[in-house]
Amino acid sequence: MVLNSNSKKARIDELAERAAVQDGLDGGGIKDGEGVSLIASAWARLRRNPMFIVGAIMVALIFLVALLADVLAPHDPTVRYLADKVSRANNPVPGAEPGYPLGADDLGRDLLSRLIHGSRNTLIIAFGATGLAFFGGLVLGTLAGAFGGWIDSVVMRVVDIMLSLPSLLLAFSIAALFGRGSQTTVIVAIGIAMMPTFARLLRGSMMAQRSSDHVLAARSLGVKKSAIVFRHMLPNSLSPVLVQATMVFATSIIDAAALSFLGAGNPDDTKPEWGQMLGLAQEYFDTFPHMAVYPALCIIAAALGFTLMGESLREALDPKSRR
Amino acid sequence: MLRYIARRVVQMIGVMFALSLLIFVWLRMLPGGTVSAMLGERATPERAAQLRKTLGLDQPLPVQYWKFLTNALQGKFGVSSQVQAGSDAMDVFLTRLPATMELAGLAIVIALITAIPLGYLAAKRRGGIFDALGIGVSLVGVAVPVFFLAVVLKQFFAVEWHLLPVSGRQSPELEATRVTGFFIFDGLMTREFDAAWDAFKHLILPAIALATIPFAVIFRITRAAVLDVLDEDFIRTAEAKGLKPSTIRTRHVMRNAMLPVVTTVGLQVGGLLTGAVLTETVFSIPGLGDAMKVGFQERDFSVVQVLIIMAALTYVLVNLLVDIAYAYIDPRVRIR
Amino acid sequence: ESKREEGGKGSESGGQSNATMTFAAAGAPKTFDPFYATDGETFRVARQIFDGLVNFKPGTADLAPGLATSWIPSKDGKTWTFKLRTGVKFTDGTPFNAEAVCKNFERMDKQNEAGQTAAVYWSDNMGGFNKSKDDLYQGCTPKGTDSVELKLSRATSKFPSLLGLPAWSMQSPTALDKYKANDVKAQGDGITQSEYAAKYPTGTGPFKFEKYDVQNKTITLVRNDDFYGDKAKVGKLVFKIIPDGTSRKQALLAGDVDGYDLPNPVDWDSLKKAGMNLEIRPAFNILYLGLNPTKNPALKDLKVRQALYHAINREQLVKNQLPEGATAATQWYPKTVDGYSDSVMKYDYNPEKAKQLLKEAGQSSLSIDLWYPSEVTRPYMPDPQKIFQAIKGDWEKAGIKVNAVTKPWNGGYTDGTANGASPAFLIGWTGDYNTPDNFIANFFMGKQMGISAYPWGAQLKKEITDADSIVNADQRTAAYKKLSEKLMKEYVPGLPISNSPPAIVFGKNISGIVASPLTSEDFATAVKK
Amino acid sequence: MTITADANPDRPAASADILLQVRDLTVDFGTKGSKPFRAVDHVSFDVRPGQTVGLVGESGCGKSVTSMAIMGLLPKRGNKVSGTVQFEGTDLLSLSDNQMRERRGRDVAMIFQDPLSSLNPVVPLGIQVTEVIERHRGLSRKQAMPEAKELLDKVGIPDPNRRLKEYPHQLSGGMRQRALIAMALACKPRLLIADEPTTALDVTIQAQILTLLSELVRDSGTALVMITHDLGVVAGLCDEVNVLYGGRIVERAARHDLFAQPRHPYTYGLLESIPRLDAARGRLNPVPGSVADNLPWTSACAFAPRCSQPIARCTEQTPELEQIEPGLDGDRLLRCFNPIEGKDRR
Amino acid sequence: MSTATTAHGRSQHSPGDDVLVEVTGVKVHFPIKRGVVFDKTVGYVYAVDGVDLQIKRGETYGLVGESGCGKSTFGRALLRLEDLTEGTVIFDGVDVASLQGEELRRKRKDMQMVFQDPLSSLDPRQTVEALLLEGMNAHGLAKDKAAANKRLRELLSAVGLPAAALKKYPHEFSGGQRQRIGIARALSVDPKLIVADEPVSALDVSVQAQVINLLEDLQEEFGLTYLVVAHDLAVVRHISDRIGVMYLGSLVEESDADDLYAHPLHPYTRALMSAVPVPDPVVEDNRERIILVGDLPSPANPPSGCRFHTRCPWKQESKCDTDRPELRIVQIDGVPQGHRVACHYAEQIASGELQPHEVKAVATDQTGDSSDEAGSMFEPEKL
Ligand SMILES: Nc1ncnc2c1ncn2[C@@H]1O[C@H](COP(=O)(O)OP(=O)(O)OP(=O)(O)O)[C@@H](O)[C@H]1O
Ligand SMILES: Nc1ncnc2c1ncn2[C@@H]1O[C@H](COP(=O)(O)OP(=O)(O)OP(=O)(O)O)[C@@H](O)[C@H]1O
Ligand SMILES: [Mg+2]
Ligand SMILES: [Mg+2]
Ligand code: NI
Repeated sequence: MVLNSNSKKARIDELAERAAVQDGLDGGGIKDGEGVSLIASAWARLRRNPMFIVGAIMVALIFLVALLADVLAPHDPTVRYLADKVSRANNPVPGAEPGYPLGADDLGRDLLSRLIHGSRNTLIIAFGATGLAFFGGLVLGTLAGAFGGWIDSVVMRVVDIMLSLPSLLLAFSIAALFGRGSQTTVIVAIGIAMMPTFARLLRGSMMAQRSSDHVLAARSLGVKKSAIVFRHMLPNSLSPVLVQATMVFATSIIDAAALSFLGAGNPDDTKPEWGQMLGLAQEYFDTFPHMAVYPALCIIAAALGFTLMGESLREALDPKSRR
Repeated sequence: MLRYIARRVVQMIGVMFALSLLIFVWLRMLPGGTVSAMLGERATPERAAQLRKTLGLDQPLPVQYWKFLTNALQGKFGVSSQVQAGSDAMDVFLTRLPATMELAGLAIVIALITAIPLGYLAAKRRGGIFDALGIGVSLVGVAVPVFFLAVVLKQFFAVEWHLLPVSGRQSPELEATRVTGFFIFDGLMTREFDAAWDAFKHLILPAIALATIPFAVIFRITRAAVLDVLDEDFIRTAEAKGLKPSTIRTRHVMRNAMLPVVTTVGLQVGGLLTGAVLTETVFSIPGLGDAMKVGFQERDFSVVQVLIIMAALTYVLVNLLVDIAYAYIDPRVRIR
Repeated sequence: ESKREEGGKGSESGGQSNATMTFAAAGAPKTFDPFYATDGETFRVARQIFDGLVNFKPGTADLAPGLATSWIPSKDGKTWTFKLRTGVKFTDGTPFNAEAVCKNFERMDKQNEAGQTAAVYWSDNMGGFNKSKDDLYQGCTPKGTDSVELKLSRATSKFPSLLGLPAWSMQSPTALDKYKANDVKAQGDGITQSEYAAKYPTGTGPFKFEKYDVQNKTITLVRNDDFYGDKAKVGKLVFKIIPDGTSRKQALLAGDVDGYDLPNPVDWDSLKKAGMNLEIRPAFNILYLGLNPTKNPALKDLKVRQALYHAINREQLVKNQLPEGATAATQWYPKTVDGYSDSVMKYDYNPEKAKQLLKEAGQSSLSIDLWYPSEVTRPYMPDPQKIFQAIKGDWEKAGIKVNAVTKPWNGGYTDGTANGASPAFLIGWTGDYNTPDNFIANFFMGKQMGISAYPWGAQLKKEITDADSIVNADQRTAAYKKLSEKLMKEYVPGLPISNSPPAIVFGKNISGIVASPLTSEDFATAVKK
Repeated sequence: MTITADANPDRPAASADILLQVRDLTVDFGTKGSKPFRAVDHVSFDVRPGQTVGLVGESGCGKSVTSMAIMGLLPKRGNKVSGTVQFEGTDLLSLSDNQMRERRGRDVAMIFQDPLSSLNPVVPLGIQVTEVIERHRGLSRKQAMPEAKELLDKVGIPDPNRRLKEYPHQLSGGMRQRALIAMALACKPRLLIADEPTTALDVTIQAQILTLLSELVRDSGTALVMITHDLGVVAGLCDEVNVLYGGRIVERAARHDLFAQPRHPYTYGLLESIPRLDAARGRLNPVPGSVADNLPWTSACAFAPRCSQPIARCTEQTPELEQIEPGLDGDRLLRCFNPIEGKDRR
Repeated sequence: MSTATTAHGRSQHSPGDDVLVEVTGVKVHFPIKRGVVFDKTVGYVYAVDGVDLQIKRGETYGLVGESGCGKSTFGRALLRLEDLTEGTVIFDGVDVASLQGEELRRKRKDMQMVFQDPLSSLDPRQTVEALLLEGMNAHGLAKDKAAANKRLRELLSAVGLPAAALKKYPHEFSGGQRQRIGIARALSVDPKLIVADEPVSALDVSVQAQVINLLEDLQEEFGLTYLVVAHDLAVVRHISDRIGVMYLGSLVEESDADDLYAHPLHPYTRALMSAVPVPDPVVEDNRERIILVGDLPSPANPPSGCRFHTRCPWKQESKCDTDRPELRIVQIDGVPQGHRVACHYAEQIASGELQPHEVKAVATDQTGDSSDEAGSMFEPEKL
């Protein structure tokens, strides 16, 4: 077909191809010492990119908070310390008081501690979903990209169908499929919804690799097919997928929030998570906006951090930007 | 070209068929369902069984699917049980389509008219103020959850400052005449300009909220595309011909930069639908997103089924249109 | 140019105005034929366009004359004679008379299969269709033009309160016929309604149905100028559907709408402060914790059930999680219901006692699955998750291990509880009319609570039926009081938790609406300034 | 076919018969931030009406940058251009953007290496040809169309009417290059700069294009600056040849002189590197190393590390471009301390 | 280098008469697929359309022709990197065309390839060491670490790179150096035949000469046989013993390198020769040019009869557009044996009996010639 067949696919493939095509820095004389790999040189560029630094600091902070949540949080996020103060009728959300700088939620649990512990569960969801999507996509994409033929057709048709559904709707219906929401269902729902993009992206760049000269060279050397796939095609196809993964990190946090907002999130609030906190704070949007604003700000910060990292990574890995 | 369209249509039918089967089976695997949604607290096992039998839900899945398929081929897609109880699911889709189209249409227009010029300026003056502004807005657009933004916009513009209406599509007091269901269009057509204006005011906030993600994407793509095109040899040729900057911008830069942008606009359809679910919820707009959400929550499977299939179909169709538009702009793909 | 009429203008006479009142509804009515409806949104609209034979006194659940001015039962309580109001016409001009009443009843009773499943209220309360053996209704005979005789298969306390429900509204027989109101079909996943139900509901009420604008989600009613009673004070009544709770509130505050139902209890305070007219209705509902010993045999022991009850700090729960005016429940129906007893056994919050009782029952390490629904709010249960959290915390303090089970309301919760799959669960009920039967018969006659597993199971069912069929009202009330005491002392089949008052709120410039415990407000009395 | 014997760059400026006079053209890249890089270093040369001047050198020696600097096509930022480019007495470098736009395509035209990427893929050929006529000659598109047709005809594109409606991808490589030439000649410019116009083409097509170019130049009297890395092309086409290395001109001579007696070791090395079709020659004698090895010109001869006969001075001092004894066809210039002597290659 | 003093680097290692590669009737057609539901083959790109040739052991065979005439495809087909539509390739007594799977993989040890673009043919993520070891490992040549190390050093010195290069990545080298790495990789498995596809086209003249010399030296040292594919006739003439001229998928002329220049018989060869610029103004000024009109026709729709008749200045009324000429040995005075040409009128043209005439250019349509379209039009080759 001459026309770019389905455009979403085409676009993904194009990105994949673009990222897969490598061009180099012109090297001068051969100096002694270890060589600088592409990753190393990309890293060198990254390190100087303010966008990346800002993103990385934001992300690092969130990770730190998540790791040290037990130490940092002043209280247990599940204990209803201020339960006595809660009155749905005239004081549904207890305000700040000594020891509880942000006040409590509507069950009397310390809001600050919940936000701090929220970072952990938010990251778990983001990691879980992205990881699932990444590995699922990796397997599908590798299958399709490495073997081609009917395996490719079958895998890609399935991926196409999934792609033609809006991803949040897909996640929403997968979450609904489980009936009862939990952290796992949120992870699985978002993970599956994101999978086709990864699969397509990887397949696209694998395809570009497949007809590349260096793969042809390996073939002509008589290198085994599996070695070609795993040593040459896959590593060279990964960079767009990695960039995508960083981006999906951000979207999965937002999607988790959207799922909660739509009521398909994890209802178990003993594991606080920002999206869920934001979702559950819906009824307070106008009366106690802080209930929503704090988790929302956390989400925005996390999403922004990952997006910044992803964008700068894309720039660093995109051969076109190496001018 | 015709052959290409034919091929795509055939593919589309295949996809729709597979999708309908998939969704049918899938929805019926969901716990609970229409029956419990219809009965609520009044559900007793006997009554539920009775209802299930009446609705034919006690039959084996393949039989149900066959029935669904044969009915669907006759244009009957089942009856909505909750979203718009008693209506044919396709009617539900059709009555709600205009609202979503108006919303998504305005959103995409907002995104286009802001993102493309800004993207061009950002690329042209890389590192300049427009670049920073555009990148900033697009990053925020991606990082802020749509529904949160919607709520914030509403809180300020509608509730605090009373500049715009809080929710809905049109003030009922206006008693506007309905013709097509596109309220703005109807208002203009019947010369009820106040009604059109009112409908437009209702759309502003949701459309802005919905436009953020397409804005971010289109801005980024435009910027990258313009950067790419500016690097192309033919731009140098055009410069060497001494052409006016305006000619170069429109004929040479933007024409080529539009190619990836056009594709991207097609890709935004899915995102817009997703966003519509959220914004329609926040703004209580009776559109497809709202129907989708209610359909899922209340297990109105006929409606969900039709909506998902139509969403996929819309997606595929829009992308087919995009491809045709693409072919229109880019002669290289116009062959055959 | 359009032919729209200009709203808001026109003469103002006799307290009437042509003003439009806009009320925000949380959802779309499922139908406009109340006979087939179960949802409050339909009933609210139906209230305004239809009347029943009997009516309720504004602000109470007590009976009042409706289209019938008086009624008397026969001795055995199986035949009821209704004296009809004269000179009443349906809005399509059809006269309201004995013939019309009987046509209505015959139409209700004669249902095809789909109709039978759709007419939930009828089958719930009447027990059957087509004058079958189970059918409470056995016939209607006109006695002249202004009197009818209804025959029942047995005496029941439901009668005649039942007839005050919107489902038993009197509808124009002409319109019913013309637009094939009984033509209900099951198709795919849903039930298609007739043309009548979609476009031509015709009654005798203070308002006439004008149109339902699906695309703008608004229902428009206009004043019925031929109404037999006091004419509506507003010229037009618009229901604007705003599913999102926050949006309803914002719309009211912004003046886009004039009122809405069931404001979120957390907003009550701020609404009042903003000068809105918040009307708190008397509580006519109950939240209870159902128990099912077939799923957890430990529950068979009365001591265990009592221990569970003692372990719940209902006072705190009510304060923390329920709206202003909510009370801890002491028995299975709210105070307003005839048959409420003041001398039932009280279970104060006492974790020590609970532990003691459990120890006595040999269940010191009791572990129980507690179900609660997600994706739902109910007037009696504004936030199930939080109520669950509260109970769970309380029980844990008494050394009971609680396993949370949550399912979406429509995604397995109601199914599961109805089928008796849950050992302990949160659920509740809003009364339809003022009889204890409307509550307890619903709770204890099905599988939900696994009553049959108790030695007194069959006896309880019989006691409920017996009390229901007592014809004399005073005797009946006494019997229910006794039954209520017994339920709380000897049986304790489940744990009544609370009664929450639902509220309704109107804008500053709206007055004259009397809040009804049955949530059946009459908007005809509303005055808009 | 040399028009004048006088090729001295130190001649008084803007003498009447000089069309283009480039003096000390210098282009620095990376003015801020990254490491500064001098791509073109004090390049001076003249072009007379009707003359064909060649610029040859290996990749990266600054040929394209020179031509772009003359045309004012270098990006606005990230570089610094100094020196003068007098075209018919006006210094092109001192013109404003708009004034330069007026001249480009009208007085000075340019054609590029890759004919496919140099044409806008989404605009029909006709418009791409007429737009330059519209711009500089004030004709409407309708009036310009017949001219465009004639132009295409002139450059040897068969069936021009059809081609005008077609898009670049529908044309073959040779045809695209012809179309580019047609556009360049549309306003009868007095100077045409051709930056490797045949590198992307096959030999048979290259021959077609070169023949066409030389005919057109001869017929119209347009001067031509021919940029190429192919000494063969230069040998057949140019009156005067400048050899560039590392951004500087290292040798200039009339073409017969240059090929008969290359004096700079670089020129000589290049000629020795090229396998020749017409003679079975001995083993090739390539210039060792690659361009990337070069030193800056500031304190030494940049070619010294690759030179076949360097002397001590080469790494201590920068050689100047100096006039040496006239060759067969006129003056010649050389930048070398130790030129090749007495190697007549004929 | 040891042979640098000899007057001429080529062919002192006089090739024996023993044939290493025998190619008969090789065709490679790429299907053009299209269809509404299922892809049907609606035509073919006749990339290689019937090539017969022999390459003797130790000799360098040069293949020239214009872009798109099928040179690369033929080169790849020879190495079985492309599936043959028809024909046989006997390599060292074995029919490579019929080999499959593991057998074919082992056979690859003996035949290697050097690519045009030195960078894209090197995996950017692998060090030079890994790149070189890969082939050795695949064929069990790197038995132990020490031996492998020694071999790596040998290889590097053979192509003139320092040992420090081992730990570097391809992008850290200059173009010429990369090409050397590519050559070292080909050498790493000790092949008998190396197919070099445009090995110097991407390089600067000076570097090009270095690589040409290197190739010649290596041939000397390792007794290699080359098939050099190029479009630059001068380069081919310089390094080849025998030259085949390709036009639109098939050979039109084949002879010894010197003989081809002395006696070009095919009109296409003549035109080609006359088009190559020579860096000598005297020669250039006096050359008689045969300028061909028009462009190479599309290989998807090749002309009937003689493929060249659409552009041939000697085209005759009869035969040319109907009969496809065979590649045949001609009997012409002064033309040595073994000079083959595919032209009906080769003798008459050589004798001057036929004179060239004007040719009217026919517009050829360029559809499907840009590589990205080819990419989407055709399924990429299988692994
Ligand atoms: N925009 C730029 N920024 C930085 N350096 C540049 C830029 N353009 C060219 N250069 C550098 O200037 C030098 C000369 O480049 P130029 O393009 O003139 O070479 P050339 O002689 O035309 O080579 P080629 O034969 O490859 O076209 C090169 O080293 C190149 O890397
Ligand atoms: N995989 C493929 N599928 C379809 N057509 C192909 C494929 N590879 C090459 N072709 C076509 O076969 C013809 C010959 O291609 P080939 O690459 O062999 O030419 P070439 O002589 O090497 O040209 P160049 O000098 O440009 O490298 C071309 O028209 C090309 O488009
Ligand atoms: Mg250049
Ligand atoms: Mg090739
Ligand atoms: Ni040699």
